[in-house]
Amino acid sequence: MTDSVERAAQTPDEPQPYAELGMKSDEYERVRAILGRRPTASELAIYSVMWSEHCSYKSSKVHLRQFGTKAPKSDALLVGMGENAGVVDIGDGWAATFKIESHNHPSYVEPHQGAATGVGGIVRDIMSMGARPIAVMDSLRFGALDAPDTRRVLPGVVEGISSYGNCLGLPNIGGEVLFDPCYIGNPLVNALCVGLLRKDQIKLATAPGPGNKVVLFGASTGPDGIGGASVLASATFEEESHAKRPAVQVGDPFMEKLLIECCLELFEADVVVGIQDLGAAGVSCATTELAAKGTGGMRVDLGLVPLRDPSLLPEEILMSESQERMMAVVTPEDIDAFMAICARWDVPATVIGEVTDTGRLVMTWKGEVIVDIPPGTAADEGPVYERPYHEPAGQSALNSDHPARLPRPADLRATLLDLLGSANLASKEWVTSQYDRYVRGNTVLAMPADAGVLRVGEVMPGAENTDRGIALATDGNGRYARLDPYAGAQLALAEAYRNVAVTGARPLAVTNCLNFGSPEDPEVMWQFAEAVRGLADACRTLGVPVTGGNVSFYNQTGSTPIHPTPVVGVLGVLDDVRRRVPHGFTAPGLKVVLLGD
Amino acid sequence: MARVIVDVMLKPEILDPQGQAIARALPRLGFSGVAGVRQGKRFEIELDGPADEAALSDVRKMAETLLANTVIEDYAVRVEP
Amino acid sequence: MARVIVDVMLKPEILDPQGQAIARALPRLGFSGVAGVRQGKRFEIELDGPADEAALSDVRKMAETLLANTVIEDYAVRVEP
Amino acid sequence: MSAARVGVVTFPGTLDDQDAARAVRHAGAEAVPLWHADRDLRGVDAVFLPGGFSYGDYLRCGAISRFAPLMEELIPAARAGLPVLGTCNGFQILCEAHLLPGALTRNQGLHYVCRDQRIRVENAATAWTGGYTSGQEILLPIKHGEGRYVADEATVAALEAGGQVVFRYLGGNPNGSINDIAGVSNEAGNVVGLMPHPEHAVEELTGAPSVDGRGFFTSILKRFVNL
Ligand SMILES: Nc1ncnc2c1ncn2[C@@H]1O[C@H](COP(=O)(O)OP(=O)(O)O)[C@@H](O)[C@H]1O
Repeated sequence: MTDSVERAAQTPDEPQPYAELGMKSDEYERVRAILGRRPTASELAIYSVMWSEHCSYKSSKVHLRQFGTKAPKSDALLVGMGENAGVVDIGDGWAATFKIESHNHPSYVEPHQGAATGVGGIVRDIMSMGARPIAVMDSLRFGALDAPDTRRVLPGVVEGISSYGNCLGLPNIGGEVLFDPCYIGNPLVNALCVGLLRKDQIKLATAPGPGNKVVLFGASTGPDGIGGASVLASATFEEESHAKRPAVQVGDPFMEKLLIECCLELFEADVVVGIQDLGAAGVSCATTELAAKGTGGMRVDLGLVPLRDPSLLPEEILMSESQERMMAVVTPEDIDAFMAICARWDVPATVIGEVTDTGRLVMTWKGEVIVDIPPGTAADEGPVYERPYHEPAGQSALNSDHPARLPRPADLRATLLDLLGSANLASKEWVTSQYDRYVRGNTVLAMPADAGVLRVGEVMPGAENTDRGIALATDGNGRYARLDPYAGAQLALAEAYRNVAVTGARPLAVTNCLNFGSPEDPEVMWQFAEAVRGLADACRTLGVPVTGGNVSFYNQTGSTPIHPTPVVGVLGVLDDVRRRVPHGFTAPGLKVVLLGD
Repeated sequence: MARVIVDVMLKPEILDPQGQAIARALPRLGFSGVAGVRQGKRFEIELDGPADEAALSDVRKMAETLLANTVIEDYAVRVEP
Repeated sequence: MARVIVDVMLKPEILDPQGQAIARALPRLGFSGVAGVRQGKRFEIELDGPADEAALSDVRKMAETLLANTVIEDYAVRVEP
Repeated sequence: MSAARVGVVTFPGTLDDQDAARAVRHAGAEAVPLWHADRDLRGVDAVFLPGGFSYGDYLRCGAISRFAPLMEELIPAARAGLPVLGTCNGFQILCEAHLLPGALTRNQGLHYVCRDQRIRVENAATAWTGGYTSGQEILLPIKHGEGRYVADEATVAALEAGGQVVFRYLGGNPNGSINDIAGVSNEAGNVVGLMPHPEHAVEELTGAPSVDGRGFFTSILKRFVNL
């Protein structure tokens, strides 16, 4: 029996599995207060994913605000934090959009697919800004190289990034590979994508204009990554078959490549009013966010969503994390043109609803209303926590422990060889040679350079008017951040900033991925607060704004968190890319100069 | 010497992009009447000795730990007749 | 609805690096008694109708032209019991 | 004289079409986009099948693409002498379409490999190698996971004897290819396939640290100018 709004009103006391879905009882009570009744199973699905740490940033929000309040004045910033990705003006009418995101936990469970879908997700974020994705980078951290689980995780992660990114035709222009025992059981897989777009063609995730059509396009919806939804299904339906749903998502890079080309043609034809990718919270996220930022209302018939598995229930459809899907808002006049472009690229597309001016997100299933909520309450008005924090016990002891205490090595030669042979200093070519760094023919610098550099002028038609290039680097050092998260985050920024600057580029903007333990641990929360404060202060000092990023909490094994690991990406611009400075000594007889102290 | 076959297929609920791509191509190539295609792996294991219970139990362990990724795949072991 | 299986294996004279890599890994993982491993593909084809002679002849054509590259691969078609 | 027109084919999942077109233009020819679903070669003088992952490389690289409507036009035209070049995925498609002998299989090392590779031009008499000299060594990037060329013994012997081995890897075989074969041609020499990517070695600024790929495009132009 469908848990309709009508039924919910009639059965106010029916127990609901909110705790199993990760909701606290006061959060659940707030949902009841918002709706004036108990939520339906589908509404509970929406609120539980939208108010999760992952989607709502409820523990980090109060700190992340500093990136805005302390942000330096920047004429280059076109779209700041809060959208799918930040956008910066790179001159001559062109803009770059870039963002880094984590896929840590999925990559531990299933390294190949976890890393692959991590790349897929960040690429769709960039597409949803109206841009052509033009390159990717990956910042990786594993446990000790010789640990047995690293043998499982490392090759799988690299293969996943390689197979997905290569198949999309996105050059991989840089990244990091680091090893530290603290990441055993919690590998970090942070993927970055950069895209290019005309400055006046930025697309936003918004659904304005009553009567406009809501189109779901790309892959069909299957039971991917809805392990959590099974508690809903079994609570409402006591159905065995729904009790075991896979938590693993499998990527289809070929479908994503078609989606990229399809979206670019859609943008070119100017038939898209608003667009959003389907990320972690799938249809729940896309519908609530599009509706909340638009006219405020939307009507969706969930029964129209194309399914890979016809047995899916509405709440499972809402929570499904199936990959390679996008949602667009299209005017009725443009819908035929929209569909024709999708057909040309073999991309399935279905109208599943309409924009309204009711201020409500209403969803139906087999003729019954199963969702009727004010979308903003799910998308923007989630809980915000001021989590308690304090300096970890032993932090000052750690800091007062000085390397001078260590025994001096007797044999310098052996020490040097040890260093050269150590996993963190050795060549990363085993990894980088699995990535295509040349595809699309615009790679000016990549491995082994300190930053990746791309030519802009031939990235897409019309860009011939510019000689510019963009440079990108990511850096982070968990050991420094463990000693001092404030300074550690600043060092990460400084390193990425330098790596961009040495190519001859002017650093313009920052993205970041903050990988930490549990926010419910006050010591971790302190590390987080300090790292954010440090990064925000350093950004102000260097004059580069944070344009976006991602927070990944709960990276811990038992109660042992990873080192706090802020990973910082910096994007810079070269006015004339032909004047880039290559890496290394390029000719004999040149003078070598050391700068700085 | 005996031969044991291990078939490894993606679990039914897991997306099989390859199988889907093949299924989508078939009508264009003039093949109709196919409702779905799934693609998996087939391993032929040549044993030094006979395929007795001990050997089969070894192969099963091999399938479980190495040949299949049981997070997303199922496997079946059988002796080649 | 019937299910037809198509097994595709590299011809014996063609090097199979995937099978070799597995065979090499086995002793390290504590498996002995394996003389060789070859890795191939297995396709499960769901038919709309029954697996009659006409349908099987279609599947054979599909295997010959699409599922296998007969320059390097052999195939076998059989009906799932 | 109007410029030679070189068709550049795009399949779903083709990646290097833009680079291929750029390389054609740099050489002074006109790049004509050809779409997999059109049964139309648009009167081009030569065709370039670029690299990528057509149809995701699902099933086997090139296996699905070779059935494209465009291929129904291309196959007979190539048999009749139209110059056709396939690089990487394009090479795989030409083998699947039986325009070239043999097949390309999984790299022996089992990994995708992207690196700058030295190659020797073994036969400078094909439609696409006239700008080189036989025995010339060039540097081109390779980037593939399934580039190990295989064929039965008789075929390989015939290829070697007939000068159909057009390119050979030097300084380490990256994929286990038989006889270090990097590229082959058909008997007539108008159809050439190779795993390395000449289109990524035509500019000083970008791609591989070499411009050795230019010869492919000047070769085909020279041929038309000389006709
Ligand atoms: N995971 C990765 N993905 C892509 N490129 C990488 C990755 N790891 C390292 N690289 C690239 O390999 C080169 C060498 O990296 P690394 O040894 O970390 O150098 P450095 O110590 O100078 O940062 C750099 O160009 C870097 O961008």
